[in-house]
Amino acid sequence: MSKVAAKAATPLLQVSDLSCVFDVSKPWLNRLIEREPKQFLRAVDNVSFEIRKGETLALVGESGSGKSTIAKMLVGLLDPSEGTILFDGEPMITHSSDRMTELRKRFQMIFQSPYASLNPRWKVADVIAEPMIVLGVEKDSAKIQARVDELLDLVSLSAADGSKFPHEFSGGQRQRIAIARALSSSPEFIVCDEPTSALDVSVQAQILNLMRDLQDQLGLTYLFISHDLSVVRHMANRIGVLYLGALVEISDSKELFRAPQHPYTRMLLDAVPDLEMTGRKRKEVEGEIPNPINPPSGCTFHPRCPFANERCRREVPRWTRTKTGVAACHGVEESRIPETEMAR
Amino acid sequence: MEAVSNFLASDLFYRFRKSPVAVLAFIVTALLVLSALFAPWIAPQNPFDPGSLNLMNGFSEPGKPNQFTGETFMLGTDDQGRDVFSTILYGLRISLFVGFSAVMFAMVLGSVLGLIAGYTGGRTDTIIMRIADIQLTFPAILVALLIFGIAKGITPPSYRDEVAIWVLILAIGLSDWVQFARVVRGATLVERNKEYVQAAKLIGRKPMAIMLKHILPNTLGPVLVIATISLALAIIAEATLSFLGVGAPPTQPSLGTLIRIGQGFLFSGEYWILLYPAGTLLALALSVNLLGDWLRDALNPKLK
Amino acid sequence: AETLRWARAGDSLTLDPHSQNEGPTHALSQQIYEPLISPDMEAKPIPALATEWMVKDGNPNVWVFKLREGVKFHGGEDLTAEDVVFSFNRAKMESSDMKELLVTIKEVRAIDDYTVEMETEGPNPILPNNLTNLFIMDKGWAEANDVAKPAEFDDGEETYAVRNANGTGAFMLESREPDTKTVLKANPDYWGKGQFPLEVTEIIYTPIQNAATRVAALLSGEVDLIQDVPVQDIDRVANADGLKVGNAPQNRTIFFGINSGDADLENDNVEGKNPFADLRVRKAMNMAIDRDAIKQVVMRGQSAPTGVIMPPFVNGWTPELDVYPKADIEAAKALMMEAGYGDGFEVTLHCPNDRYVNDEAICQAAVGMMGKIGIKANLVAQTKANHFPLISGKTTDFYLLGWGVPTFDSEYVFNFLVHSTTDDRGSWNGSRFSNPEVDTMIQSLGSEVDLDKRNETIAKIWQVVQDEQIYLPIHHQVLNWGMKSSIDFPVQPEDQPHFKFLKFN
Amino acid sequence: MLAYVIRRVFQSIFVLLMVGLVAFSMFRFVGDPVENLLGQERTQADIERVRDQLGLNDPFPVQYVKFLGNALQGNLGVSYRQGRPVSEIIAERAPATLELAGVSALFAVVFGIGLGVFTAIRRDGFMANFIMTTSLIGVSLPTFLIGILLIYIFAVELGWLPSFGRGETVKIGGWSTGFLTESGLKAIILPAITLGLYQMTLIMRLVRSEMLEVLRADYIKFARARGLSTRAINFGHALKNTLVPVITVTGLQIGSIIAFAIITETVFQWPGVGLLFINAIQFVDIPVMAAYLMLISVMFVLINLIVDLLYFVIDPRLSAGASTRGH
Amino acid sequence: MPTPLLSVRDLVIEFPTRHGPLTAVDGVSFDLAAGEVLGVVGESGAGKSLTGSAIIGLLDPPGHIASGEIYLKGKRIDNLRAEDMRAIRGRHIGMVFQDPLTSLNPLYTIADQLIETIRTHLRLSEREARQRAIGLLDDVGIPAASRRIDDYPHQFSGGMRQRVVIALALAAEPELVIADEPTTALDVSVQAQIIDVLKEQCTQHGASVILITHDMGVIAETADRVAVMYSGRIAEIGPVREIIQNAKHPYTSGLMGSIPTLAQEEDRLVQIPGSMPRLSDIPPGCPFNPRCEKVFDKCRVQRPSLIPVENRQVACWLYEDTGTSEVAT
Ligand SMILES: Nc1ncnc2c1ncn2[C@@H]1O[C@H](COP(=O)(O)OP(=O)(O)OP(=O)(O)O)[C@@H](O)[C@H]1O
Ligand SMILES: Nc1ncnc2c1ncn2[C@@H]1O[C@H](COP(=O)(O)OP(=O)(O)OP(=O)(O)O)[C@@H](O)[C@H]1O
Ligand SMILES: [Mg+2]
Ligand SMILES: [Mg+2]
Repeated sequence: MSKVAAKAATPLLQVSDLSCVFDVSKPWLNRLIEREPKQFLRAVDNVSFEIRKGETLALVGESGSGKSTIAKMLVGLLDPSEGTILFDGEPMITHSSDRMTELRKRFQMIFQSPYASLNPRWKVADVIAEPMIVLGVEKDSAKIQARVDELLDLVSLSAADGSKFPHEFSGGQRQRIAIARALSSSPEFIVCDEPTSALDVSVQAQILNLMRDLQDQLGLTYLFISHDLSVVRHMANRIGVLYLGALVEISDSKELFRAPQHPYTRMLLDAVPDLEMTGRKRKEVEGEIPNPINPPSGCTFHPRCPFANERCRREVPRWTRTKTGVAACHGVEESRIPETEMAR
Repeated sequence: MEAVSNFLASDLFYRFRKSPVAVLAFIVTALLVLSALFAPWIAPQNPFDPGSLNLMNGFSEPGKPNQFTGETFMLGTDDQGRDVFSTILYGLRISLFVGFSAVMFAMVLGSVLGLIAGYTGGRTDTIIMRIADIQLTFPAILVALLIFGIAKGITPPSYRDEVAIWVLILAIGLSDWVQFARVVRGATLVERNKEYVQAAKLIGRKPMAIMLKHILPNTLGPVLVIATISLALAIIAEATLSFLGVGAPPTQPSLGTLIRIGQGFLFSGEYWILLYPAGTLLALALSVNLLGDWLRDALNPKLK
Repeated sequence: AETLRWARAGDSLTLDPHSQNEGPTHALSQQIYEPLISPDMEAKPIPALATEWMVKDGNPNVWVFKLREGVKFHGGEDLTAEDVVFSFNRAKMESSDMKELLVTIKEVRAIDDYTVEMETEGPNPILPNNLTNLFIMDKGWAEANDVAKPAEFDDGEETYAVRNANGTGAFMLESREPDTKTVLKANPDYWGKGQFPLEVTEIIYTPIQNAATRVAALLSGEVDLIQDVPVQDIDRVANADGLKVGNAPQNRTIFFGINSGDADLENDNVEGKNPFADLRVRKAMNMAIDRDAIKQVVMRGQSAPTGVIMPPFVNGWTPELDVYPKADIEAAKALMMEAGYGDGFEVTLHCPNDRYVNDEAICQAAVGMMGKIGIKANLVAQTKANHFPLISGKTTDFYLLGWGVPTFDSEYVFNFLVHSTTDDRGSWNGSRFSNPEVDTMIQSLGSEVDLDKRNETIAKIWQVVQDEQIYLPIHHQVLNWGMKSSIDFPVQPEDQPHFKFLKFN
Repeated sequence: MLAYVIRRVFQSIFVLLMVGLVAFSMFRFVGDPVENLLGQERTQADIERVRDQLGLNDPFPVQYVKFLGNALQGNLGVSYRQGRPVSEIIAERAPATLELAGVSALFAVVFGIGLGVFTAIRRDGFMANFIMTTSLIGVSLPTFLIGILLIYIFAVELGWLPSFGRGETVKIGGWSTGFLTESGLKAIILPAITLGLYQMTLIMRLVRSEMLEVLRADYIKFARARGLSTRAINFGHALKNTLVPVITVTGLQIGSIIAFAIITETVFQWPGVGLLFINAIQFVDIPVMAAYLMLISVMFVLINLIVDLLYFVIDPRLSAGASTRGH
Repeated sequence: MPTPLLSVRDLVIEFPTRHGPLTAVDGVSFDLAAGEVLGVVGESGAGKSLTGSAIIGLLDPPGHIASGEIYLKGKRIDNLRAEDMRAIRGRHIGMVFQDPLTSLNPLYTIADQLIETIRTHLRLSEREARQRAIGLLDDVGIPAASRRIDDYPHQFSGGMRQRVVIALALAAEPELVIADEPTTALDVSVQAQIIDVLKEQCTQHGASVILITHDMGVIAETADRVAVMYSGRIAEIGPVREIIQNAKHPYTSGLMGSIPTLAQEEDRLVQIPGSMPRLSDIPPGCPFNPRCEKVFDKCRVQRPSLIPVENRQVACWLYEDTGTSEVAT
């Protein structure tokens, strides 16, 4: 249902040429003595995408590929080094604090760790009420109380749980509390940074179901971050694949799994263990992620890519339209990558 | 009410009840603190009112009538005719007051600086922690001597008595803030990267609010442990400074001053002037230390 | 061969005999160097390097000294009048700390090898009294070692005489580590052989500052003689096996100074008035002090309560002056009432805590006693380095001081404590007492040759001092030396042991 | 690593300047040296003359700069009290303090680490608990009292050990040592225990808690899973890892041993620089005090530097990425 | 039937607490044949790690084996003296932990740690041991092993470190390797490599493996048999293929349904309500009963033990009398 609703919507979030560079240089004296230049880490490299109202865009990628960094920039926890983020047509970084408060009411975030995302010294009700109070959504304490109870109910907890402390809950319940907090200022857009990777599968299923229910009920828009392809497939309308800070492929969810274009996407898919026991023999995945401080030249994936050639080593690939979406790959552009349908 | 019953049901309290050492230490500490608090009502004499003392009572043996005045003192009297029992109670007051205040001062100063350093990072952090390093480079006792010297120089002599205690607090506190700053900074570095802090930033909470409302409460565990142990240290430091002659004024002796006075009578047979105050100090410092120790273990989740 | 291990609280500051005028320094120098006239173990002047001395016939301004013959320095040099002249001139130099004692001396001259004359500004009947710590050096040795001048504080170099010594005394320097250990050996060629017991062959001198440690060292047998036995440990030492305590009254009186001279006080809570200016208040304070209790408890009996600020050895002392009032709180209170201070007042009491026997405890006791008549004294007890500047800088209004009289004459007391503060007198007169008549009388003492007349004036001045109650005398200190029972050695009133007198039994 | 050392050295110099300044400003408040230099019979003119000679009438910053300038040339001035160059006095006294501090530190480190390891390994044993509890007595009594009590027991009552001083010393070059004579060795026992007790307790408790922490580490569990012997695990793996944090604290503690020697030396009449300092305070011997404070901070700074460099020796992670440890 | 390599009988692990002992592992029994790979899955807290730790004798106090027996090659090992058990660890049973970052002592080189392990168990000279160490590193796929052996752990990437850990676990050729979530801390693309290395090495050395993991996918590809644990008990144990494709226990089938897969098309995942009970309030009867759709009265009172169903064992009352599947989904 949510997937249908997404079709017609206009972009809620537009991200263009977003980059984030961290200065990871040694102190100047060390550089002076060791004659080293400054070192920079491009955690996010020229990323552009948009998210339409009501849809779920997922970002997948291995650890260190820049997923969380993008998430943080989107919600204003981190300033982009380059690029723009437009939220509903408005730039994300405004210096007017009133405008900022207005904006802040409209987006929220759900974090990875259900343990670290709740302040252990705060009662659950206070945790949930904080955004309302700080953002000035609600001032009357009775109304706040009522809203907290309502939210607890919405995430299948009981109002009585409000007076407990986070440590009295299991991981799944805590993640529900975190969701309730995220919802308390009635946002339209929620960034979810690996919201279930710390949970057990049975609980993960509950949370994923809950999130989709809420999306349907409240018309939420999600940016869903995960390294787990099967979870992503379950949640997303569209999927962006990140490698070393750069988007290598964006494509419609089903299409991506049916016909992955970029060799890295293929590699990721290959690495997923086969639960169906179809007897498919996984292809051995080559190598490890390179050091992001000194990324490989050209296409950063070329050292691990079975289809790499001279051009890949030299030249940074540009976006190419594919049958299913877009990809940044010389091979795809030159159509020299065999069209293997996934064996499923 | 709820807090109390929660506490009584908590693991901490359970573990406390199960540790005879902790219970004993707590009882001793509580007894000492209470008797210090209620010293004016418990003590038979006000040893800080020199006008009410009778010098001839000096050196009365515990429990025996004085050879000149015939008065009897439970724990004897010192060289000024002060009832040792009363003086211990009043001295305890001073020692505890100095200890508490110094630790409070160090704790507030250290926590605030540690919080700012840890949360802000960057240059502020570097500067604060450098100052802390310098402070550590300079042995506490010298710092205290130094502050004492300076304070003495800038306060007019007639006010020295009144300020002596405060100078003592300042001196001990200033030599002690670093460990609070370090611990709080360390904890802050850990906490500030936790996601609940990000959640608070996300909704536009100001750094001040985040530091005070979110991070600070989560650093209190280790701070409490250090505070307890520092308390014992501060009481001892006060005694040591008194030994070096820069402590509490002799007319209002703290436990340390009493010991300094009493140690002069170690060979002469008036053991009580040294023994009882030293015993009290030992009991106090030991039980506070034991409590701190126990608390450290109890609050350390990894040690269970 | 008998070794004596000797300890006291402080070390000699220097071996240079003229660069410090200070007790422990002289005490060590006395073993190595000798003056013309030396105090004996009762502090009586006895002939040392001089055998006779007299005012020159016909000229009251000149003293004549006959030197002992056949005296040799440790280095083998003969003692001659040249050496005496040299030493006196050295002691009069700018960098000498002894020069104040010699201000009246105009010239010192050698008449022949064994006769020296000293000419003073005017007649100076008590000059010999000033010379008991004036040590004689060998001219040749001093010049050869470039120490013709006493060491200066600021000139950056250590002079030879600070660490080396060449005297005529009964003991010779063997080794010295300042503040740690000094070893002396008996002088085999000492002139006094046969005159003095000279039983000690080696002295090991160790300063031990901490009182408890010092007593412990004696009790554990690590030292044989300690000079400053804390009063509370006297019994313990006296009762210990093989130990005894000797005592003697000391040439030092402890008293409180009160600022009666200023119109208003800095350190009190009375606005625009000086309560101490009122004689009744001073009298009341004097009456409030229970000297017997201080003796009994604070001093453990080791003091002689007094009513005057000079020790009994001093010329001018009388038993009448020494009488002190019994403590009488009621009468004192009445006086306070009469003076209009029935409700009392507050004032700061300054006190040293490392100078005199139980100084801080005396002050504490006084605080209590003052409290009984409504005077709230706030005690500031501190090290002597901080305390004394308050007195000489006239910034304290109520303070404790101890005063010894090395000249054994009242004039010394008057000059420093009673005379109004001028360039050369009254520097320690913290009472701010100022009376031109008294000042004139004091000035006359220096040149008065008629001793009877002089004594009369002294008595008159004392009368004023007592009537005006400008100081509150407490007691004369008593010296206690702890030593092995096997040692036969009297206690010297100036706290100066002369080990040539020491006998073992 | 070179960069690290250079940075440390610069910081150290800064620290020294600060300490110098602070130390120097203190002198204005400890009393007037002139009073002590001149006897009772001095006049106001004398005072002025001496003040002038000593440069006490110069403005404070001028005095400080002069002092620093001289100190840089190794000239620490002349003691007011002893009339000798301070550098000479310090050189004479330093061996006593260094030997005392050395023995105390050795005592503190050896027993601290030994007992710390013991109490960590036998975590719940009776002995371990007993040691832990009694060790607190060591930190619950002021040093001076412990010293006096030790003297009372071992010197006065039992007569086993001397109550004061260094005993016989032997001069080797400019260094006087008490290690070569029986009385010298006997004399150092009580002061060293007094001085080292506190630090020993501290190190012991630190080692214990660090060791307990390390013993829970994954690599210890993995070492067990590989069947390594308990000995190898406790001493090869756990102890070495424990030492990393312990070193810092130990370094600081050794520094405070030198500082706390003031008290111990006073109690035991130990002829070291601490006693010198206390005497100097009493006599307001400013050059000696200044030199002492500078000396202490130089030692502290040196020790800290050594400690920092020790890290590089022990922890291979540091020499690789030297910046990992930056504040 | 030959004696199994490992045999666990009624293993009970308890933690004493203020409210009485907590039973974290309750009556676990299974056998492991030589060369077999047994997967152990279950939610966090199900008792997987404890079971593994108990086998190798490394339960952290105050946890302890309250009852039950463990046999290795027919010899009982759960009651051995510490020193004897130590000799078994590493030599007969090897273990790989979850986090390769913290499993290696940062202060020693790889060579130090390998040689130490080898020489603890085998009579080899320093040089021989080093040779062997290099060989091991080669085997687990560390390039340029002879050069890298003198590096410190921090100089390796996560995947490489886990390879080193495997080499260490295999250093003395143990017959049994317990791998406790060996890939959870690693990147997706590396996980598969590590599992491959582990399996390959064990096959080569003929070692049996107990593979503890959350990840059904890993089990599916690696294990011969799988044990599903719930609340300290084995809910179902049997051949992998059958359990994945045709789970009998309602918990197992729920679990399988809740895993999103690449092929799946459903809008909603199967969801088991609630969560695994805490140790302190495990319900009586079947611990899964409050969450079970097919619960009936008996489940609430009586605890089911493993019942053989087809060629597997299931702890569920549904299969009590039939012994065959009638309700299978
Ligand atoms: N504050 C920072 N300073 C320097 N480098 C950083 C910082 N934050 C992130 N990085 C680096 O940026 C890169 C991207 O990090 P990011 O956290 O976005 O990755 P991720 O995809 O979320 O990984 P994971 O799956 O582990 O969460 C990493 O190489 C990381 O080391
Ligand atoms: N020291 C302990 N004290 C009390 N309970 C413990 C202790 N260690 C483990 N437990 C409990 O034992 C149970 C089983 O733990 P175990 O580590 O075996 O779980 P697991 O299945 O390995 O989980 P995970 O997947 O999280 O590693 C858990 O409920 C845990 O809370
Ligand atoms: Mg992330
Ligand atoms: Mg586990």
